[in-house]
Amino acid sequence: MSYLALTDADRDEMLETIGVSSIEELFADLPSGVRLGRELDLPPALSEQELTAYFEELASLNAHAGSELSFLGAGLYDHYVPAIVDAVLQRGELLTAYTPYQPELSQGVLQAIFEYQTAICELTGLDVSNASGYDGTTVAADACYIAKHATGRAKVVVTEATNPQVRQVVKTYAPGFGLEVVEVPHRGGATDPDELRAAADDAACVIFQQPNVFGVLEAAPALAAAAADAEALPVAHVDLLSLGVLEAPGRYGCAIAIGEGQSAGNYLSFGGPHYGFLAARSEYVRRMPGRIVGETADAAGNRGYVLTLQTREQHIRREKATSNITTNQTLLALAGLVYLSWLGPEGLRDVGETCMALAGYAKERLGQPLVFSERTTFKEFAVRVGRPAKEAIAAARAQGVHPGYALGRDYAGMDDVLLVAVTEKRTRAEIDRLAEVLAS
Amino acid sequence: MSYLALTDADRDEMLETIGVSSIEELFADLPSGVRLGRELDLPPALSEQELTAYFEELASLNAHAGSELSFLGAGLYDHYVPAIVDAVLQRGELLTAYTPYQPELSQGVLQAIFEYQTAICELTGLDVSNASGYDGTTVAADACYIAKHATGRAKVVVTEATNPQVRQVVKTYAPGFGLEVVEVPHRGGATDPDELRAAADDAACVIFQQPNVFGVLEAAPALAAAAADAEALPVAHVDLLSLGVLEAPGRYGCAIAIGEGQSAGNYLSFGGPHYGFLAARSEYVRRMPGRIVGETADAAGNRGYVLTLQTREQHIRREKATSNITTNQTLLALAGLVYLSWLGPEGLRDVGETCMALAGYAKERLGQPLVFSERTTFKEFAVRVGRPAKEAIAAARAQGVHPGYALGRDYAGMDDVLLVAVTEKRTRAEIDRLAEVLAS
Amino acid sequence: MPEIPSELRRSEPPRLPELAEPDLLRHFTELSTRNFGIDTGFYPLGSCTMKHNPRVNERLAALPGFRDLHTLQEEEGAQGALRLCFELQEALAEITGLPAVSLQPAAGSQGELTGLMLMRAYFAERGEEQKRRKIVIPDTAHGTNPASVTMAGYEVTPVRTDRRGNIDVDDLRAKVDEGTAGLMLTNPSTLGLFDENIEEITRIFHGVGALMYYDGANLNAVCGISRPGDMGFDIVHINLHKTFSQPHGGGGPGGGPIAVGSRLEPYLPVPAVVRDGDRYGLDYDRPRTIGKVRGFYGPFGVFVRSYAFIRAYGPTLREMSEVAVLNANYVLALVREAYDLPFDRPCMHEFVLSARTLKREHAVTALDVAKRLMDYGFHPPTIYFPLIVPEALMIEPTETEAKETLDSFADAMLEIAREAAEDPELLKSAPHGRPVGRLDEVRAAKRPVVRYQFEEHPDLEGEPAAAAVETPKGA
Amino acid sequence: MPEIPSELRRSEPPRLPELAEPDLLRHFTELSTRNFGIDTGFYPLGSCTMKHNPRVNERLAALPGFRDLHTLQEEEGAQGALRLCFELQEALAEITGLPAVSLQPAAGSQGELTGLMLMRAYFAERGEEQKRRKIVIPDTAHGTNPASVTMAGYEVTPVRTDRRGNIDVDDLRAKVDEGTAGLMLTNPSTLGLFDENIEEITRIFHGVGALMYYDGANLNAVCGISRPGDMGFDIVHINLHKTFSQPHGGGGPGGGPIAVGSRLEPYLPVPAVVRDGDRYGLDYDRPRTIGKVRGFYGPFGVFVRSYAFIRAYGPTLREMSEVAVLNANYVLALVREAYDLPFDRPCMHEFVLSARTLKREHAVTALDVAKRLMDYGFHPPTIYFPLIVPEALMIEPTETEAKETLDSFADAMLEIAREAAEDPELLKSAPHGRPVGRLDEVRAAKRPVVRYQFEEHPDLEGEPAAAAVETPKGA
Ligand SMILES: Cc1ncc(COP(=O)(O)O)c(C=O)c1O
Ligand SMILES: Cc1ncc(COP(=O)(O)O)c(C=O)c1O
Repeated sequence: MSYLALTDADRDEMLETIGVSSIEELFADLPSGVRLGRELDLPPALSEQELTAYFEELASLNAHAGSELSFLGAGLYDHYVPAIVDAVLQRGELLTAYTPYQPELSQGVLQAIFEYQTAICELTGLDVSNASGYDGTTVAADACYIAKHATGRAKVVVTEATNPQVRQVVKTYAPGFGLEVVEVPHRGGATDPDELRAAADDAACVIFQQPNVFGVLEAAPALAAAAADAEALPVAHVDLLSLGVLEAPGRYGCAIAIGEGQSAGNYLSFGGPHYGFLAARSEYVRRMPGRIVGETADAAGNRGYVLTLQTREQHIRREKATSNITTNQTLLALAGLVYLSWLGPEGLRDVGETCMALAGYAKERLGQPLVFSERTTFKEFAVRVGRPAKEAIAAARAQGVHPGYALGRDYAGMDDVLLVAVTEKRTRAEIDRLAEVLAS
Repeated sequence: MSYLALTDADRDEMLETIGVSSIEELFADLPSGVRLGRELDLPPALSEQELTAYFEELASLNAHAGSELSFLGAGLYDHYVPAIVDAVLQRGELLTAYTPYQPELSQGVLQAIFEYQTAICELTGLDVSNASGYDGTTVAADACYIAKHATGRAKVVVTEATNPQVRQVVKTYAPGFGLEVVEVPHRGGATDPDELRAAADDAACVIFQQPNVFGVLEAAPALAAAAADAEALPVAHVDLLSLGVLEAPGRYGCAIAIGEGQSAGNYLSFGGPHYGFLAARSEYVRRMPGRIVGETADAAGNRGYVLTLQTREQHIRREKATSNITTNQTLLALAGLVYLSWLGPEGLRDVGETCMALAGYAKERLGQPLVFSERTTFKEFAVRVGRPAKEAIAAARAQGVHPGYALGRDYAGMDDVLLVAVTEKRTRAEIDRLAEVLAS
Repeated sequence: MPEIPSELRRSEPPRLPELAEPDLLRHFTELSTRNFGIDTGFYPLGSCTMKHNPRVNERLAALPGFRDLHTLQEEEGAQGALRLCFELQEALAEITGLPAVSLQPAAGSQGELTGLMLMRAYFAERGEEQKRRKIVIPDTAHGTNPASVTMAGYEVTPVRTDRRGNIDVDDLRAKVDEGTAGLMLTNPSTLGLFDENIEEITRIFHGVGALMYYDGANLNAVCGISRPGDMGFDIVHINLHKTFSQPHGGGGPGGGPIAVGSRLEPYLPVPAVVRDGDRYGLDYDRPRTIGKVRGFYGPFGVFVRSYAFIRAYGPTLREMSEVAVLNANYVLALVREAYDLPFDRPCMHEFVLSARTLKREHAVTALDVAKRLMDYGFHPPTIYFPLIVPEALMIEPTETEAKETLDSFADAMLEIAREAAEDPELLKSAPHGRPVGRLDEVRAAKRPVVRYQFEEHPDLEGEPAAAAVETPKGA
Repeated sequence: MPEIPSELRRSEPPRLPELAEPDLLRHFTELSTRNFGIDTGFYPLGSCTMKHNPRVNERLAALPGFRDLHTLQEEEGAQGALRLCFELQEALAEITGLPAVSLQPAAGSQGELTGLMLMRAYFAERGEEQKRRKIVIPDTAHGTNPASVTMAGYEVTPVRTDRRGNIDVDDLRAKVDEGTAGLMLTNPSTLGLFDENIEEITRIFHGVGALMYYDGANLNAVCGISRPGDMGFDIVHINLHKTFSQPHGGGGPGGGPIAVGSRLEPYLPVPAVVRDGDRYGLDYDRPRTIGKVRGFYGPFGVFVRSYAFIRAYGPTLREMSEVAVLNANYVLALVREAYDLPFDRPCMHEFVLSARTLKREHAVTALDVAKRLMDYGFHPPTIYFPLIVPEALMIEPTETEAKETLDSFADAMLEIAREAAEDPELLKSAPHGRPVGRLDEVRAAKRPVVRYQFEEHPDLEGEPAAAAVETPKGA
């Protein structure tokens, strides 16, 4: 087995040095009652070549972005990932390192996280970012935790127009936090600020998504204002790729911004691993879950980076910690940093504008009735396909096109609705093809 | 254009520093008569994303080893390339370095070449190896050059059972070297030592292939002896992957061993880039073309590696050099080193035995008449398919199988012959499939 | 292109780097050279199982059929991925000895939280939700355990460790009662010792109707040898990035699937990956589920790597654990003379030394030893953890290291012990020749600078970080 | 399995390394850290065009449709690859201004040899084979040029360089006659200067019926600005690993396609990649071909990278060359005061300085300057080439470098010139802090050790390497 380095001679020598005659002796402390006493019932070992053949076979059973023209989105998007991202992530010194507990051996990862924190702060218009959360759903739970302790309140408000995955996770975490979750329905595809204001009384925070689950641009500043008016923390769940064209949440009064980082530099990978980002105003830094990297210096005055504000964390504070997180998503966040640095400010704006323009083209071209025709949308929109969406999907897939997500899965009365996502990777010709397929 | 780093401001500053007002001025020395004076007529620039889309489209038009069950060989083989080879070749410090002229900045590449030279010497049973030649054909011309200068003779002998690509290249180089090329026909798929001996009179060298182009094992020691008897240098063209099971050329009297390295660690890549290897007895080292790395030390006595015996080379000897080669195939040779190190001595033997066993199974299973049924073969063999091979190939490809190479392309009277190659990547089930398809 | 209402339009562009690709690549290449990974050298970071990460796993995870597969693809279009998930579930069930698996948790810590949520749901159905508030945790436990307890809305009941390094069973008996919801235990423990009384412990908890949670961080010691399910545990998480070689990526990603006994299966997160004949699907119809703990189905790319790792071993996974334990005991045998060994028993996959004597006699700390190891080209072990061992040095070699590597590491440990006596300054001033020397963590925490200093950057309110030096580093 | 006759069976296994994968990966990772590439830093190695290697090209070359394609695949099964080759031929024809292209040569040097073989074939058909034996080569030429001449069976006729750095036209006139087969010229020359008399030179050669070969090593200076074909050249090779960014891989691979005028097309190597409507194929039916110069069709993986690079620029290739020339002139302007400048003209993509004065006044050589540059984190320029410039320093920044990089390199050059005066030892003892100091090349050549020393390794007969120090390093 080529992952093991010891020869038989090595093993004998080592046993002798230890002073035992067999490896079994080393397990003497295990009560016989808890020993397996048989071989594991697993398929036989595979050579690297056999492994490759088997996994290639499994992979070939999946319809991926390269084999099917896809307009699937609903939270994860098929954006272009530049080759430089792969090149950086394959650097073994970064790929195979643990959490940077020993800064002198970890300046590479530490500085990268510091740069990532900077980029996230810049995009969101906020003061502090952590080193990443698990994904775009768990960071919402993290935000609730911060808000609960910042306000001492026992309720959180989430708009119904927020991605259902996010809402479900918040509801799963809430009981442990001692929080009640209240949802505010959308009105014609967007959230009504007054309705939100009413719900926000005694709320620790108000979470809304911009652009929301329907791809619609919320009146975000008004929603943030409504929350603030109730002294609830305004929390925006945003798409990093939209922040070249859409205002930074910090600029319209949000206390916290969170989101799913996948669209910025991560592959789809059937849903993970990706990174969740979380940024906040400086006053909440001590409540923030997760790693935070800070700048400092050594005795000689050389600048360096370290994990900081660690007294928030489980390995020091234990049951009083702000979170239990330890392993996070650093490598995926690094991918995000490389991607955003590759784009630069203009590139980011360009991608946003391209997506929006193509989605606009698609809205016209499809010629299907829009569900929320009055609303401005970003890269995603909802259309009625005049039959159960599941059928439309099956029919389109038979022609090599995945037309989008069946919103009826999550929203009542939308069984005939498709959520169509259009990224910069799609071409007008491909959109024409979609139109053709949906029309047939 | 993201490959360029200068901003417009940079350009202005730089022009000012230089003391010119425009970039055009820098080209003042170009006579107007030789200026293009128009835009290059090339397709418009593509973004990375567009590039990827276009090249993916081109790639999709090719039937590759993953999309077609292939038994093509005839010089290049579909052996397994382990992931560690990719991982090492992607290290930018190795990938993007030039020839190691400055040893203090190049110990990585230099030591790797030294290790490669060692591996090639071990496999071939010879004393010295260069750092690689272009491919398995040009190293044959190199061998002729060495032999010419070592013997002062003006003729080289090549067996007809040597890969035609090799023979063609030798014939192309020969006139420049002032060499005549004589070919010795095969007898029933192998070379007759006596016939070879006769042809070898006054020959500088005798080149034969083991296993030969038909996959047949030549009586290599006898061929080498025949050459030696005529005082011609015996040169064996060998497959590195066979040298775990087949004798090392140095052990049966060869002065030089050459070959195509692709089978050991390189992808097919439609024929290149790959590496040609060349090893010789120590007495020929000063005639050898190409880079050679040697061990030495610095003033402090630290061991280090340098390009050595450079007075053979063009950058010093110019028209008196042993060759004009400068850029070679180092990165591909490095792949070879990583691959051979990954296999180790046992792994190398295993691969060879596996190929041979599977090819043996295929010979029986196909049930088609073997062209040289009396001969022992390695991983390749010739069968008659009872109709023009081209037809058999077309028919099989229509069923997703490439059954092998049409030997009639190179050998008279073999229009109905397929050369079938079986590597360790093929399974018995796949061989059964081939049999089925050829039978149909 | 549709108009963005002005109040929603970006007012000022983000200040992202503006580098051309050549400089960008150099920047990140340069950063990597200032980092240390398993590829760089020996990395015996206790409790973290820093084993070799086979590169074939990276290749497989990058196959377009996996890498470019959308998570909302119809089931018919994702059969290969679903089958992979299902087969991984089966393998983990066999390895842990617990039948029902959810792959959803993003890491071990989230596995813990999920497991505690399962306990809540389980007791809630029994109407014992109010009554059972306590989770028992040994004083050797990793910080995530108590932190998870709090997040799940439970209370921590600490229990002592006895002189052999097992849970103090008398102390335990005194603390476990009808108010106890469960136990969280790492076995082998963070001391690298297998709890000899595990069967008795199980009786105690199951006796009062409480549940047992197995922190799988140390599973690398017992694969194919002893299974948490057979020890009596009801819930276990597996750290795919430890035992099953998902590269740790400088902090993540990881994977923390949980396996549970059948009575807890109904509460597992949705969706479950199920098989019907030779068709694989996602089952959302689990009325008693706790819900979702993260988006979609979990970190699939991690599953690809870890399942490939498991298939590369098959039943010989047992050998993996045997060699891990052999390597640890070998290093222990070589270095024990020079350091304190608080619990003198054969260790499992890791062991914990103490620099107590070095500190008393030469005022040299575990931190100094760790920093000095860097000068010898090794990554330091985990230090100051577990908390019950003063000046702890927690060493986990893993199974993928060669004897030569273990020998030279042991030599360095012995040499450093000598240096501590002869030239302590050498240790206190370590590391030498790194891009930076020891960094001022107190200053970092006092005046936090956590983003690039653009002129108008607001000052953060800092905090005392007095403890910075003696805090756990690793695990 | 069939029996291998015993005399053919391997008698002793080769002594290959026996390392497990973890140690193997560490070994090669470690080796890479002792190497310097473009990814590491500035690499102004004159004549080598060390520009950024876009990683997207690596991604594209690794597409299974290219990477796993067998070269003997039927044409119908390789349409994408053949089309790529054809389109690359078209692009190279447009860039060089010569209509017929063969992609077969493996590198520039082989392109040269192939070009000379074309000359032989051309003159042979004219019955001038015996008569035309001479190839004219300027004294600035790269060593491959004369070496290629010898390999092709021709004789070298050297020609001088005049005081402006052009070919000495009078000397040329005296040497070119009916016995001349052709000229080999690099333009811009290895001095980084464009030959102002190129039109006259063309008249001289074509006047006597001789042919002109363009060494394309410096094509990076003139893409889209001036084409060899328009200068009057009949044959040109392109170094794909220079101008078109195939990574150099520590020595190779490269690609040396040649483009020729129509009168030479019939002699090109076979097969030619041809188009018929929208179908692409291989044409072997070229009765007057010189044959094959390497296996199959050439280094296809290199074609993928270089064609991707060309498509990324399109017509803006001109900007690539303009910036290459701008960068060179900028660095020249910054450093000229401190070094000798043998030919004072605006340079093209590179320029050649001399350390003659430093040597005379401070006994500091070009080699010392080169080694000292390493201490500043830069790869040295090419030194001791071209041969006509004593103590030559040949500097080629390329277009992909940022102004900040050029500035800091220039600062280092100026600082080093100061150090040469104030503290010459600093230069002579350089480099400092590398894994090794200056290595003894003479010993390496005197007692060659060219493979790992297994006991019975035979000694090689060495050679004097007195010149080792002042030999060209680079290009
Ligand atoms: C003993 C122990 N428990 C739990 C954890 C947490 O696991 P994870 O990092 O996967 O969240 C760790 C490692 O960090 C650990 O060492
Ligand atoms: C001027 C010049 N001519 C020819 C060559 C040879 O090209 P190649 O290395 O591609 O064989 C080089 C570079 O080595 C060169 O600099």
